[in-house]
Formats: sequence, structure tokens, C-alpha cells
Amino acid sequence: MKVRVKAFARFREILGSDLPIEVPDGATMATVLAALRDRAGDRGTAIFDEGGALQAHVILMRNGKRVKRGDLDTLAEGDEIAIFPPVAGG
Amino acid sequence: MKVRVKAFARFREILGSDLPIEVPDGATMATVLAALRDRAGDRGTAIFDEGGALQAHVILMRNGKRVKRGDLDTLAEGDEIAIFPPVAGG
Amino acid sequence: MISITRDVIDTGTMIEAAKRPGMGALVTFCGVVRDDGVERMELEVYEEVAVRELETIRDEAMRKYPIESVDIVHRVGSLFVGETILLVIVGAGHRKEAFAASEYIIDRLKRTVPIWKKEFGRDGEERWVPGEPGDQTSSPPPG
Amino acid sequence: MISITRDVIDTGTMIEAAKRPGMGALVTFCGVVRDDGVERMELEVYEEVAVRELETIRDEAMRKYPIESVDIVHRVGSLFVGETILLVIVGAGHRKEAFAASEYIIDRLKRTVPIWKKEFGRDGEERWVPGEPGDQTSSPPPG
Repeated sequence: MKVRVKAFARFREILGSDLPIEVPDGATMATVLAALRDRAGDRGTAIFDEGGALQAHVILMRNGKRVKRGDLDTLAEGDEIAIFPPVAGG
Repeated sequence: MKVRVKAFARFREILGSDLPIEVPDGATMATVLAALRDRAGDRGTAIFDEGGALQAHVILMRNGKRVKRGDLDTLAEGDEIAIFPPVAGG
Repeated sequence: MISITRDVIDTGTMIEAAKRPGMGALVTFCGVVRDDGVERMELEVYEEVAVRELETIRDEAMRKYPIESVDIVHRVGSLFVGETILLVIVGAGHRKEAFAASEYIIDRLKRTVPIWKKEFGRDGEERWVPGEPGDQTSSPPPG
Repeated sequence: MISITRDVIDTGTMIEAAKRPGMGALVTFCGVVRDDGVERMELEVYEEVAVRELETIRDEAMRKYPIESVDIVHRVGSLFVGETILLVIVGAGHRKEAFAASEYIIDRLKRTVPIWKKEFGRDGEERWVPGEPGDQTSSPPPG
């Protein structure tokens, strides 16, 4: 199935702004993060630490709602995942 | 000699807005207040109490500067005396 | 700019004119004629003293807070519900100071600037708005 | 009105439109591009989430303070020094509540609305403005 990943600010510069990702049925956030880690490669240090875990300040959303990084819920076809650094509006 | 008295708000309605008052040389604020008391007559209760003293909240200025009600300085030709109730701008 | 005016206050133009390159925050206060059963208001001013007092308040605010500009326009004459009576604009590098200085200026102004308001109610009643208690005019000591 | 816009913000028009008969005070905050050696800025937004979050902030402010209206317009896209990034207008019967609610709204907005800024310096440097520390987005619990 397909999910869409939106990345913003510095993370958009690394990952692209809006990417469709193909994941197997039953995939969780971890599946998506693994795909993003591969995609980012050497440029991914702003997002992932050396062990491949998310950096402390990275924020994740699923369909516009904040989710914990260890969230084990299975994703659904068409889900919108967002990944971004701390906000700086105003 | 002549001094000018400016009255504002409710006091203007009682006394008039800008009145020349003739006072003898060596006159003080007390001389002017006595003249105003006469002028106000029965309508003067917003300004003067029954004994003829200024009500607690009345403000006096001489040439744009706040003066105490018991000020004993002698006035000068052309002085501008202002008398008004508590301000309410903004 | 410090001014007493009889004309409608153009808030948008004043805000744009207040901007300077070092500012990150502008806080604007508009005091307007509120409908408390009131149809219109008449404001009266001791103009020379009011202008001087507004300048004193601006100078004090600029000494007291790290801000870049203060503009104050106070309208007098006849005003209807919804019209702007008072406009205060404070420009600063950062917002905290701009907010603090705005509140300081308005609190001070209400106690010391010789301006008075008479309300004309829809019921035909006329009423002088009582002044806020306090020092009343910054000049010399209280009487 | 709550909105995210790519156009110049017309502050004066917005303030006049915010007025209601029961208001005696309108407090307006303009956040502008400050010249810290910066020539321009690019602002980026997660729009659907930002609009929903601004609406949440407005609703919270209206519950928390006795105020009559909240308008928030946040600009995104490319902005030069002196241009308004953020406009917040709070209308209330009295000034204290309007000031308190304005500060609450801005503090909250800076922590939780998904908008980011990149500065372009006159020296050719590009720099993402770091976010303010804090909860980050009001939705569910931190990760």
C-alpha cells in the first residue's frame, strides 16, 4: 500500500517535500522511518543519530495528529505522515 | 492685573471655558479661587464644599504646572490658571 | 509622533509609518468608543498640557524599556461608537518589551493626561466619565 | 478570521473589520522581519495543520479570557525586512484582558504552529531559524 510523507524546512531539503512511499500491509511508523533513513543517506544526520534512531527534536504526525516515535499502530492506505523540526513561526 | 482662568469638563460648564479675571497686584491663588466661588454661586458644589474650600479632587495648574491648593506664591500679569476634575482620557 | 487630533485616526498608515529596520515587534493599542448604551462621546482637552504630558510619557517609556519607538495619537471632539479614541504604537526588537511598554503608557496616560469624556446615551442622558483614581498629572506634587 | 496568506497583510483594514460595538479595546500585534543582517526570509507552512492549530489557539484564548474576538493572519512565502509576518488582533471590552490574551496567543503560536523560517543574510548566508523550545504542537502527547 502507499502512504505519503511530507517533510518540512530542513528535513524537506534532505528528503523532498511530498513523497509517496510503498510499504507492505501491516507496516508501522518504523517501516516508514527506515525508508526515510535509506533515502536521506549521508545527509540524514539532522534527522537520525548514528544508531539510526530519530534525533530528540524530530516531530512526527500521522494524518495531522502528533504521534510518538515508537508508535506501533499499523498504517493504512493513503495515510499522510509528516516529519519536521521544531516549529519557528510567529 | 489680569490672569486667565481655563476650566474644563464639568467645571467649564459651571464657570465658562476661558475667563479673564482682574485681580489686585500681589494676588495669590486664593484670590482667584474666591472669584471663581462667587462666579459659580449655587452651581459651584462640584468644585467647592459648603465651607468654600476646594473639593478633594479638584486639580489646579498655573501656567501648565500643577500647583497645591494652598500655594501662597503671588501671581503675575497674564498667568494662565487651570482648574479641572480628575482626567479621564484614553 | 505625538498628537492630539480632531480627525479620524488612520491606524494602518500609522503602523506602517512606525516601522524601522531594527523592529521585530509592533504592539498597537486602539481604545474605541464602546457601546454601553452610549451613542456618542465628546472629548475635551487641555491641549498644550496634554501634548507635553504625552511627550513626557513617551520619553519615560523609552528610558524604562528597551524599545525603539512610541507613537501616541489621542482624538478629541465628537466620536461615535466604534471610532478610535486613542492609538498607541510601540515598536521594539522583541515582543515582551513592546507589550510591557504599551501597558505602561496607557495606564499612565489615563491618570495624567488632561482629557475628559462626556457620554451621550441613547436615552438622552449626558454623563461625564469619572476620572481614574491616582496621582493626576505628573508635574509637581499633589495639592 | 484565521488565515495563512502569501499576500501582504493589510493591518488597518483588519483592525477596522475586527471592531464590534461592545469593544472598548483592541490590541494588535505585528511581528515583522527584523534586520539582523537579514535581507529576506522564506516561510514554510504545513498548512492544514497550521490553520487547525490557529483555530484551536483562538478557541482556547476565547475560553480563557473575557474577550470578544481573535483574528490571526500568518504570512508565508518570501518576505523582506519590515514586512508583517504575523498579525494578531484581540478585541475586548477592556484593555487588561486584550493584552493578556494577545501575549498568550503569541507565546502559544510560537511553540505549536507548524511554520518555519529561513533567513537569507546580506552576506549570502542561509540559515533556518531554530524553533523555540517547548511542547511543540498541541495535538497528542510528546513522543
